[in-house]
Amino acid sequence: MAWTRDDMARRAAKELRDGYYVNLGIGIPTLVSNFIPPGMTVQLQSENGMLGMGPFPYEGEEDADLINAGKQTISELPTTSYFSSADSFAMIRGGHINLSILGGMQVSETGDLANWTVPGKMVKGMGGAMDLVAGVKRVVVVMEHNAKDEKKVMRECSLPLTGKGVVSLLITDLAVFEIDRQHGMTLIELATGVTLAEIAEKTDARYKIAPGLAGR
Amino acid sequence: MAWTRDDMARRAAKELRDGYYVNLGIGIPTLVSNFIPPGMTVQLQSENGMLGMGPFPYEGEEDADLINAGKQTISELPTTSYFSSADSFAMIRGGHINLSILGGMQVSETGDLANWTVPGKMVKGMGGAMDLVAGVKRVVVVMEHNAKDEKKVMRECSLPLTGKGVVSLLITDLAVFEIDRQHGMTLIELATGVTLAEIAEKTDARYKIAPGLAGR
Amino acid sequence: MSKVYPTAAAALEGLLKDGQIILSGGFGNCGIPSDLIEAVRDSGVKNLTAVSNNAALDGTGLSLLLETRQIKKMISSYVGDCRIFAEQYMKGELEIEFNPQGTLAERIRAGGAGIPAFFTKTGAGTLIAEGKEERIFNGEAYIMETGLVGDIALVHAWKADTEGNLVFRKTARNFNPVMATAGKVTVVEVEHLVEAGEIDPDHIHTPGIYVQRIVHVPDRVKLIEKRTTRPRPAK
Amino acid sequence: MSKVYPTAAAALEGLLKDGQIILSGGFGNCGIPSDLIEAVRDSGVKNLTAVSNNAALDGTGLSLLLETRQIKKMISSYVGDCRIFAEQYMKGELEIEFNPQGTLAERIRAGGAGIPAFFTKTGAGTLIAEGKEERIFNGEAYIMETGLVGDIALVHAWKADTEGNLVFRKTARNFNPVMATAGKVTVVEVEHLVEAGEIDPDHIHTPGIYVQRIVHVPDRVKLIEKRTTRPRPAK
Repeated sequence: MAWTRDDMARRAAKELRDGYYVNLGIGIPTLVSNFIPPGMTVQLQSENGMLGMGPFPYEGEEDADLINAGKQTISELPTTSYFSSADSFAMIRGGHINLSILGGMQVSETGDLANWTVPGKMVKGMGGAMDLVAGVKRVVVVMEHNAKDEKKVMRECSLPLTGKGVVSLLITDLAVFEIDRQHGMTLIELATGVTLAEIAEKTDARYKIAPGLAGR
Repeated sequence: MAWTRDDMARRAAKELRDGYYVNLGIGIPTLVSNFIPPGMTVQLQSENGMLGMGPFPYEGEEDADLINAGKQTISELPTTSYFSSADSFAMIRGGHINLSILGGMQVSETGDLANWTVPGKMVKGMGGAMDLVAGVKRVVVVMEHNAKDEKKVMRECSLPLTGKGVVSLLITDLAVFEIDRQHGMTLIELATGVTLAEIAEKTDARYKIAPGLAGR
Repeated sequence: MSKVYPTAAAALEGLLKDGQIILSGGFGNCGIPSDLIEAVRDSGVKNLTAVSNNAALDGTGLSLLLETRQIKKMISSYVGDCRIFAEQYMKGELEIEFNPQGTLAERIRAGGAGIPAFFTKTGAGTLIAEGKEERIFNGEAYIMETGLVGDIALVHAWKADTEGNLVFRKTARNFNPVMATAGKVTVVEVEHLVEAGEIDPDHIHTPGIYVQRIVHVPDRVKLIEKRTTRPRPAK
Repeated sequence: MSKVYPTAAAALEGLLKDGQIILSGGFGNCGIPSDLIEAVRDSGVKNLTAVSNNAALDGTGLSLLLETRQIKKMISSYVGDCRIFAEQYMKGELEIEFNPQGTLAERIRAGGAGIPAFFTKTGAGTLIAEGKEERIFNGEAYIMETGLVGDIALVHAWKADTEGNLVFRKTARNFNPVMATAGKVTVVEVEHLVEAGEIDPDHIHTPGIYVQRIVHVPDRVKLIEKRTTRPRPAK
């Protein structure tokens, strides 16, 4: 019983803390905003120049001057501020964002992330992803554990890197891994009904198993 | 008949052009704003974070939040904008200011300027002078030709430098010199009644004499 | 000496030359200098290097200059939304230099601020680092990136006064202020043009020193790339 | 989690330690975080490194911490107006590192923006260049300067909302916004405190992400260092 996209987003939301400033990538990470615990204040950053990103606008209230980094129309909040792209990435590069939750194509056991290009396919560009993984204090990657029959949790990424040694936590549809530059990768949670054997089979990376999980 | 301080400021004002953005140093350079030709628009920059610096305020209208780089109370104009110190020096360093007119202690024949410290005396700091001479497109220095019996227009400055090869024009109470990094120093004007012999006697630097002045 | 020109074409007159580096503000279709780009197209100038975060959607923004093959090279962070871009790039007709978005923004900021080079962690250990100086600071790897300036910067602002002081609106600010600082000549199209003194000087985003020419474009329809909404709650 | 604290002392509680690097906004006496500096004085913390453009006038601003000998080193661009500074410096009791004003501002901006080092023309060929890497770009000499961060940044703003979004007033802005970006913890005193949503988000100078603690100081009398005026024209 692998986790659904919502399950993965719900799990990622557990990484939020009150008062955090957070940047969410496109795809499953965007869903995380649906699972912010009640009473917790989290400000979302959009790297095109906004802090305090609100939900999609009501129909008829779309504003061409108010979009997120995914180019979708969004809305303002009472906490909102706007700034330039240079100021936005000064904020990101300077380590002021507490948490970034991003999608991934491959993650390595040393925390390398590949998520921007596949050789031979049309290169679309890395956008702000390289800046986010290099600058944000804690980077959480949310992705499918495998793509068809290809492994994605790797000893070493085969795809071009977005960042080297940047991922702190990996959430897949099957499991959660902590990654520490010194101590490597540790499997810390399993999706309901997923076994250690299944993870072992579907994972190229080497990892320790957290004490609570042994024997499952 | 050496030039007065006002004469020197009036001469420096001839370097202004319509539409220029200008930074004026403390002392004689400040007086230049009294000689902006009618009909010419010049915006003054104050490096503590203001463009479009106005005159001193009317009595009773002083505002503690509105001062120039000399810490004097000043006033706003319709063209005024405010910005941070980082943005102010980005503007200066980036070459966006057309002209800076500064005081000097020594100027060399290669355009070196010394104007911030004298060994053995209390060091007050260079403030923004090093940034201005390094960043502004055209630097004009206005100073007395000699201090008592000491020469100030030098082959090489003996005082610690503010900038190397940065001065384009030197206006003293006796004469005006153009300085070109490739072609060196040229005497281009004499104050009324001042002779070539007097300049030769009072100047350590080597200089050419502009054609129109020969024989005076 | 007025900075205000009657049309976008007039505002660009005498500035454009083949082979120039053109900086353009905007993010996707948001805050792009549409009228100025159309005037560049109509000028016929070619072999341009365009520096812009994106190429906008087909039929809008810089993609207009791709259609007419006036651009030989782009420096961008993401071009995934533009079909004509993909076509020309895959055929080898267009050169592209990808910069991480924050590196692109900072390179232009540095260019405008007189900083020829700086170090950043972004891209260290990736393809982006190839051929660049790497250096360790406090035990972490950084790469050296260089400042970037343009011959002309094209900017879209919400409001300007006649001095050229600019105010941007919401996320249409994006790359516009930084582009304005890094053009040898900066030309701005504005939705609202007012007299000097009508904008509170504490609300100005870009001081007039960065703006050489202004054109008033009051009637432009702004495009939305992805119209996303939520239903109104029942009353 | 509220960012608002009842007093300057409360806003600094638990943050101060001997030997810290303290960044302080202000230019001369303009826009200095007076109440916060007094609270630092009252805390008795010592061996501080203070980073501030000036030391303010005697009896005000950082000179208060010189009087009590809580500062062992200053990084500044100009200190010519402060007698107690001169005294301690001449006696060798105070260490000083002079930075050109723009280099100081940019070092702090770089610190806040994750840039460990950058090149600048300022100071090339002068005493300031000694011991620094020099490099030629486009035929001109530049020197490498490093980013600068502080343990605590003290900031004075005109207005804040409860989210910590800040607005500065006129030339009291000066070093304040850049200091706010470069403190591991940034504490702000504000003349006017409003609810989130009461400041137009396009008018915000410093986004709340840079502000951890706020104290409302509505009644401070602001000092003028050089009161210069002109006579009113006769009617």
